Amino acid sequence: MAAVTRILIRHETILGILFVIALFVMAAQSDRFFTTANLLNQARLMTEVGLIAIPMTFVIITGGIDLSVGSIMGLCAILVGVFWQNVGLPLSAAIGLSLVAGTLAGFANGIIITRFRVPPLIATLATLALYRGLAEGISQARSVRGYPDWFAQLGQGEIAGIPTQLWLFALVAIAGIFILRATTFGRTTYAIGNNEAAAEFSGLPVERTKLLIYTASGFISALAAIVFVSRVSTTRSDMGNGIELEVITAVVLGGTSIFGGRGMVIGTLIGLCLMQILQNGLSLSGVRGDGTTVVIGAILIVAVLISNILGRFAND
Amino acid sequence: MKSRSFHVVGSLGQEILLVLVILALFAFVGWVNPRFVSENNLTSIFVGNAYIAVAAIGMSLVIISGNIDVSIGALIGVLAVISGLLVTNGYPIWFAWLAPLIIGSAINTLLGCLIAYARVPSIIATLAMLSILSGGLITFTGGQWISGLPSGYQLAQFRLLNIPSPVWFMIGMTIVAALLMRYTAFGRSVYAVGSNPEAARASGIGHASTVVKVFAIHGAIAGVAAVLFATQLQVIQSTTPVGLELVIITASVVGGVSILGGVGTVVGSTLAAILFAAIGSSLIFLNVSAYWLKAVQGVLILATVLADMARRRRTG
Amino acid sequence: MTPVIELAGVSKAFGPVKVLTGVDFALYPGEVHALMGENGAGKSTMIRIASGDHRADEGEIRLDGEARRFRGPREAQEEGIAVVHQELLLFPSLSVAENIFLGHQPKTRRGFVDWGRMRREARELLDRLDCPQLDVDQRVAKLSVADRQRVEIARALSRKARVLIMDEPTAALAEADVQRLLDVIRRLREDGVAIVYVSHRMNEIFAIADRITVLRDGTSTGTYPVSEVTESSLVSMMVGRDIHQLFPKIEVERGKTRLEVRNLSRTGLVEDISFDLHAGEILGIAGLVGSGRTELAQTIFGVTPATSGEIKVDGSPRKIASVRDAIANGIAYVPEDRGLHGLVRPQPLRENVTMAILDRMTKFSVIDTGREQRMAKEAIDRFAIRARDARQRVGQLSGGNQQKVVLAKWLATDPKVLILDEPTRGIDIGAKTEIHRLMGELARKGIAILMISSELPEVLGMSDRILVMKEGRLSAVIDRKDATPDKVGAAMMRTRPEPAAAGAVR
Amino acid sequence: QSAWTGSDDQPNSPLACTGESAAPEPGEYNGGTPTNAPDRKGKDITVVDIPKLVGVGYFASTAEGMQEAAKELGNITINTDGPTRANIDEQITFVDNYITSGVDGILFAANDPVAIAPVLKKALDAGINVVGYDADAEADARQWFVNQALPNGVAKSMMDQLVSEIGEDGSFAIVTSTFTTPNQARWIAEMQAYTEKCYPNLTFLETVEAQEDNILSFNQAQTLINKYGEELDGILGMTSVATPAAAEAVQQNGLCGKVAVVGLALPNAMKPYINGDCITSTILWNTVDLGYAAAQVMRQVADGSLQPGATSVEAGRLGELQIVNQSQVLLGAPKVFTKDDINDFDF
Ligand SMILES: Nc1ncnc2c1ncn2[C@@H]1O[C@H](COP(=O)(O)OP(=O)(O)OP(=O)(O)O)[C@@H](O)[C@H]1O
Ligand SMILES: Nc1ncnc2c1ncn2[C@@H]1O[C@H](COP(=O)(O)OP(=O)(O)OP(=O)(O)O)[C@@H](O)[C@H]1O
Ligand SMILES: [Mg+2]
Ligand SMILES: [Mg+2]
Repeated sequence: MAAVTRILIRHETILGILFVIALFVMAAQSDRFFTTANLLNQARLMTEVGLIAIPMTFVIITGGIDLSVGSIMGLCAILVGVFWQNVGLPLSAAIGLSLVAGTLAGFANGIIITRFRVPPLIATLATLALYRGLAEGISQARSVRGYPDWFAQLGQGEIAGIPTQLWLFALVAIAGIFILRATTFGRTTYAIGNNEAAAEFSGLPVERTKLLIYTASGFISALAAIVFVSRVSTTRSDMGNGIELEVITAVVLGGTSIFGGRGMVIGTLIGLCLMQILQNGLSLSGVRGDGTTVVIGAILIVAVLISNILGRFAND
Repeated sequence: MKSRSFHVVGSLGQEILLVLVILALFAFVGWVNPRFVSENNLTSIFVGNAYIAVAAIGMSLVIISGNIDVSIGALIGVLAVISGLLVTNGYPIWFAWLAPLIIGSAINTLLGCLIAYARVPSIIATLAMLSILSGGLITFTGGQWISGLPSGYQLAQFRLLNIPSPVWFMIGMTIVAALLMRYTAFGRSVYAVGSNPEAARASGIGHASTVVKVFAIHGAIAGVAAVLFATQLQVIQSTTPVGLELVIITASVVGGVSILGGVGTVVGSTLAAILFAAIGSSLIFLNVSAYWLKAVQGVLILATVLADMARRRRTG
Repeated sequence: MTPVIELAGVSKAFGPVKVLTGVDFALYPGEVHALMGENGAGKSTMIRIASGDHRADEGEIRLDGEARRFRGPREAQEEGIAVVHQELLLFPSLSVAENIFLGHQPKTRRGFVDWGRMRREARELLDRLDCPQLDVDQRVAKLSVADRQRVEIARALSRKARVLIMDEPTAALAEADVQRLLDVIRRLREDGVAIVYVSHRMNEIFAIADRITVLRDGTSTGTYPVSEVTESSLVSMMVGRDIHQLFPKIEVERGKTRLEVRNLSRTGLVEDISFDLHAGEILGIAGLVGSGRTELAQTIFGVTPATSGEIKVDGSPRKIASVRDAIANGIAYVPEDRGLHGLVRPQPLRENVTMAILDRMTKFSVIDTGREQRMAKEAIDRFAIRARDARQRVGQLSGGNQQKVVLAKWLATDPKVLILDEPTRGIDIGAKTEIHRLMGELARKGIAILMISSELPEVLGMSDRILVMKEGRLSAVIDRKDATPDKVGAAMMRTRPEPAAAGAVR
Repeated sequence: QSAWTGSDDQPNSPLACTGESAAPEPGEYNGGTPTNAPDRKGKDITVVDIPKLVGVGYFASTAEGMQEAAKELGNITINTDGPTRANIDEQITFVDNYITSGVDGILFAANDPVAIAPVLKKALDAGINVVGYDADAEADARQWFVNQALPNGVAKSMMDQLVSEIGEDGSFAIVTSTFTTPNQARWIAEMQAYTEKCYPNLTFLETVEAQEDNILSFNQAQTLINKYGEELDGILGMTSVATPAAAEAVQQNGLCGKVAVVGLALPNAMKPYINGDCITSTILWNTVDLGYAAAQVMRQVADGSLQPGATSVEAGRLGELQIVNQSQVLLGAPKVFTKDDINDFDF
C-alpha cells in the first residue's frame, strides 16, 4: 500500500497525469491536434531537444549542468558543412569527423570539470562562448547548403511510417533509461549527485563517470546537430542557440533535481512531450507563441508545486 | 596578526586577480592603440555596461544565498518598458524612475516566496518566470518600441563632476552592497543561508525570510539596472537583449561568487562586469577578426576561471 | 522549584514510525541532566522538539511552568535555549568566529556587525575550551571533525543560554578535551544554567550528571538521581538486558603478516611511518586529535596517496594510488565522518550496503537487484540494524544504525585489512559491544584490523598492540601486556613549548 | 582585402554608377504552386504572418500594413505570430503548427532561405497559399515574394548617400546585426561590389556585430568612434536597430556633422536626429507599405487573379507594382528620407 502511494505521488506520475490531461484538453480544443500525422510531426520537431535532454538528465543528476550543448551543436553543424564543402571530404566522412569533434568538445568540458575542478556551470558557461565563437570563426559566418538528397532522409524522411530521427531518438532514450536504471554506471551517477565524497570513498569511479557523461553530452549534441542539419538542409553557425534552456526546462520539468541525485529519463521524456504538445496544442487552438511561452512557464511552476505538496506527505 | 591579513588577502584573491587582469588588459591594449585608454573610451566602456554590473550585484546576492536567477534579463526588459510607458503616458519622470524599483521588487518578492515557502528550486522558478515575463512582454507591447521619450528622462546621460551617472550608480551601489553584505546581520545571514540552510535554521536565521529579502533587493536592483538600460538612448526596445542573463551570471561567478552558495563578494562581480566590457571593446581595438571575437572572449573567460582555480588551489 | 523546561506526554511520529510515545521530562536550573538510550531511542528527536526544531504530535512543552509552542528554533533561542547538535550544523564556507556568532553577532552602536569584538570574543570562548591552535579566521570547511565539534560547542556557549542542550558533544573529542569540557559544564552549572547532556560514554555520565533519564524505544523508563544507578543498572535499563563485558577481547592466534607499511609519508600530514599488521590482529592507533591518524588511514586507503614509502599486502608490494586500488588489494576503510564519507544519505540502505562492491554485483554491468536486496536483508539481520526495510533511506536512520550500515558496506568487500576510524563514535553501549564482538569475530576469521580511536579505554581494551602517533609521526609501539593508560597517554602528549620558553628554544 | 566582413559569397550584380538603370525583366515564373488548393476566390480567408521575429519595430510596422490591407479588403484575416528570437528552428515550428491548424495562407519573412524551404513546400502541398516578404526563401518553396528593394538597389542608395556626405575618399565602418543574417550579408556584398566599381577610393574600416540589440549597437558604434577618432567619417547601419543607435552615439559624442550616419531605419526612430540636424538622412522602404503589399498580393494569389506570367500586380493604394526576377513583386526603390519629408511619415 505504502509502495503504491509512493509511486502515485512521484513527480513523474503527477507529470504523466498532467500530460494526459493536457492531451485531452488540447484534443478537445482542436480536432487537428490528436491525429497521427500531427503527433508524429511534433515528435520529429522535438527530436533535437529530446536527444540532448537524455545525457543532460545524467549531467544534472550528478549535480552538474552543461550549458554548452547549443554551442556544440552549432560547432558540429558548421563542421559538417566545412568538412564537406570546403575541405572536400565525402559527406559521410564529414559527419563522422563532426561527431568526433562534438565528442572532443564534450570531453574538453569533462576535463575542465574533473581535472581542474571548475564548477560545471562556470566551465560550460565559458565553453558556451568558446564553442559558439569557434563555429563563427570557422564558418566565417557563411552558411553551407545544397546537401545531397540521401542526407535529407535522416531529418525529413520516414522509416516504416515513423520519422527517421525518431528511431534514433528512441534508441538513445532506451539506452539512457537502461543505463541509468540498471547499470553500475547509472548507480554511480546517482551516488555522485547525492554525495560525491562518499562515492569517492566507496571506490566508485567518480571522475571517469563524470568525464564520460560530459563526453556523451558532447557526442549526443553533435548527433542532434546532424539531425538538425539534415532536417533543415542548411548549416549556420547560430544553430542551436539557446537550446540549452529548452533542454534544461524539459529535464527539470521531468522531475530531475537540479541539486543532483534524483531524476529519471522517463520523467525527462514526459517533460519533453508535455512541453511540445503544449506548444503545438495551444498554437492550434489559436494562442500565439508568446502566450504559449507564458503558459509553459506557469505549467512548470504548477507541476513542481503539486509534486512538492504531495511529496511532503510522502517524505516523512 | 599575520594570519589575519593572510586570510583577508586570501578572501580577496579573486578581486585582486581581476584588478590585475583588468590593469594588464588596459596596459596592453593601450600600448597597442593609445586611443583605447582615452577618457572617452574608458567612459564608454563603463557607461555602456554599467547596467550589467549593477544587475550583477543583485545576482551575486542571489547566488551567495544559494539560489540562481535566470529570469533577470527578462525582468530588466519588462521594467524598462514599464518605465518608458509610464513616462510616455504622462506620469512624472521621477515616478517612471522609481516605479521599476518597486515593481521589480514586488515581482521578485513573489518569486522569492515561491522559492522560499513553496520550495520550488530557484532555477525552476526563475526559468518559469523567464518564460512568463518574456512571453508576457511581447503580448503586452506587440513588439512596438517606445519612442518619444521626454527630455530630462535620460537619467543615464546625466553627469556629475563630469562623470556619467551610470558610473556613479555602479560604484555607489557596489560599495553600499559590499558594506551591507559585510557589516549587517542580514548580509551575514545571506552567507549563512547559502553556506548551510539547515544550520542557518538551527541558528535561528529564518531561511525563508532571508531568501525572500534577497530576492526583493535583487528585484529593486534590477529596477535600477532597468532604468539605466531604458534611459541610455532615445528609444526603449521592447525585447530583452539575447543572453543578458548569462552575461550577468557570468559576471557574478567569474567575480568569485561560488555557484554553490555561501562564498563571494559583490566587488568581484562588478570587477568582472568591467572586465567583460573591456574585453569586448579591446578586441575591436586589437583588430581581432570579428569572426573570431566570440571565440577569443570564450578563451579569455576560460583563462580567468582556470587562473582562479589555480590560485584557489595554491592558497588551499 | 519549577522546571525551566518541561515536556509532558510528548509523542512524535515520522510517517508511520512512532519515535516518541508519551515522554515526560523535566529540567531544573543548576542541574546536569543526562539523557541516555540506545541508538534510535529518540534522544535527538526529543531534543529537537525541546529546541523548537520539530513539532510534537501530542503533548506539551512548558517553559517556567507555562505551556508554549515553538514555531521554529529561533523562538526557542529567544527563550535562552541553546543546542549543540549531534550532526554539527556549521557553515563550511564561513570563518570560525562567524560560525560561533552567526545569528547573534556583537554589534556596534550603529547596529553594524562588530568584527573586531566578534573575533576577540570567539578567541576567548575557544581559549576557555583550551584550543589555542584553532584560528578564529580559519574557514570551517578546513577543520577536522574534532575542531568542528569544538566550534559547535563554542557556538552554544556564546549564546549565554539558561538552558544548554548538548547532544553527544564529546563524540569527536579526545579524553583531554572531554575533561576540559566537563570543567566548563561544571562552571555553568554553578551559574545556574540548566544542562541536558547526551552521551554514550558511561564515565562522562558518572563524572558530570546529577540526574539521568533513560529513553528506550521512544518511551521514558524513568528519571533517577545519579547516586541511585550503577553502570550495569543503567545498561540494562537502556538495552533491556545485561551486558557483562564492555570490551570482550577474544584472544586470537596471530597469523601471517597481512600488511607491511614501510617509511610511509604524505608530505605535511604523515611522516615516515612503518609497522606490520598481522592476520587476526587488532592494532589500535592512539593519538591526540590532529595527530594524523586519519591521514595515515587515508593514505593507506589511497584517498591521499603516499608521496613516498611502501605498502605491502600479503608480502608483495602494492601500488595504492586510489581508493579503487586499495579495495582491489583487500583494504577497507570505515571513515570517521560517516555523513560525509561513509554514506550516501538520500539513497536506500540496500544501495549503500553494496556501494563498495558494485562491480561484483553485476552481470554484464547490469546490477543484480535481487542479490542486492538479499545482501541488504542479511546485513540488517546480521548487524541488527533498525530500519523499516532495505529500501529506507539511510539518512533517516539514527546515527548508530547508520554506522552499522557503513560497517556492513565494508565487510561486504570481504577485506583482508580493515581500517576502522572511530568505529564506535556516537554509538550506544549495546551497539558498541556488538561492534566490539564483531571485531573479535572478524579477527578470528583472519582479518587484520587497524583501529583508530580517541577513546582510551577502547584502545586499551580491544588492541593486541597499540601504535601511538604524535604530530604525524609514530611516537611509540606498545604491546597489550605493557599498555597502561599512563604509558599510552604519555606517548600521546604533545610537548607544547611553554609560552615564555618558546622564544628561547627556537 | 578579399571581402568586407559580414558579406556572403553569392554572385553580385552592381548597378551602373550614374543614371537610372533599366528595370529588370520579369522572366519566366519560378515559384511554386499549391496542390489542390480549394477555390478561395472572393471567400473569407485566414492568413498567418510569420515574420523573422516578433518584438522589433520593423516587423511591428509590417504587421500594421497588413492589418491596414485586411481592413480595406474586408475578406482576409491576418494574425501575426512568430519566434521571439530570429531563430530558424523556432520559425519552422511556427509554420508547421499553422499548416496543421489549417490556415488558407502563410506570409513569411524567412530567417534562412534554405532551412524554411521544406516546411513551406509542405504548406504548398497542403494547398496553402504561400507568399514571402522582406526575406525570401528558395523560389520554389513559395508562390511570390514581395521584394522591398533589390539588394543592388539598396547597396546603391546606401553608398551613394554615404559618398554624398563623406566624399569619395572617406573612411567608414559598418554596424550590422549578425554576420549570418542573410539580408544584411547580401546587402553588404552588393555594397562592396558597387563600391569597387564606382568609388574605389573609399576606405572600408571594419564591420561589427550588434545583434538586434539597441544598447549593444550603441556600444559598438561608440567603440568604433573611440577607436578610429578623426579617421572615421561615416557609419553604415545595416538594421533598423543599429542605425538610430549609431546616430545616438554620434550625437552623444558631439560629432554631429563630423561623422555621418547612413543606414536603414524607420523614420520615427530617426526623427530626433534628423530634425536636430545631426544626421542628414535615413534610407528605407516604407515598411508599412511592405506589409500592405504582401497582404494585397496574398489576396490576389488566393483569388487566382495573380497568375504565373503576370508582369505587374495591382496593389490597392500602392497602385501597379512591377514583377521582377521571375516571381518577385517589387515594392520600389528604397526611399531616402530627409528633414524635408521625414515628418510626413509615421512608422
Ligand atoms: N526525519 C526523520 N524521518 C524519519 N525517521 C526519523 C527522522 N529523524 C529520526 N528518525 C527516526 O527516529 C528514531 C529516533 O532517532 P533519534 O535521532 O532521535 O535517535 P537518538 O536516540 O538520537 O539516536 P543516536 O544515539 O543514534 O543519536 C530513529 O529510528 C530514526 O530512524
Ligand atoms: N580538511 C582539512 N584541511 C586542512 N588540514 C586538515 C584538514 N583536516 C585535518 N587537517 C589537519 O591534518 C592534521 C591531522 O588531521 P586529523 O585531525 O584528522 O588527525 P587525527 O589524528 O585523525 O585526529 P581525529 O581525532 O580528528 O581523527 C591536523 O594538523 C589537522 O589540523
Ligand atoms: Mg542522536
Ligand atoms: Mg581522525
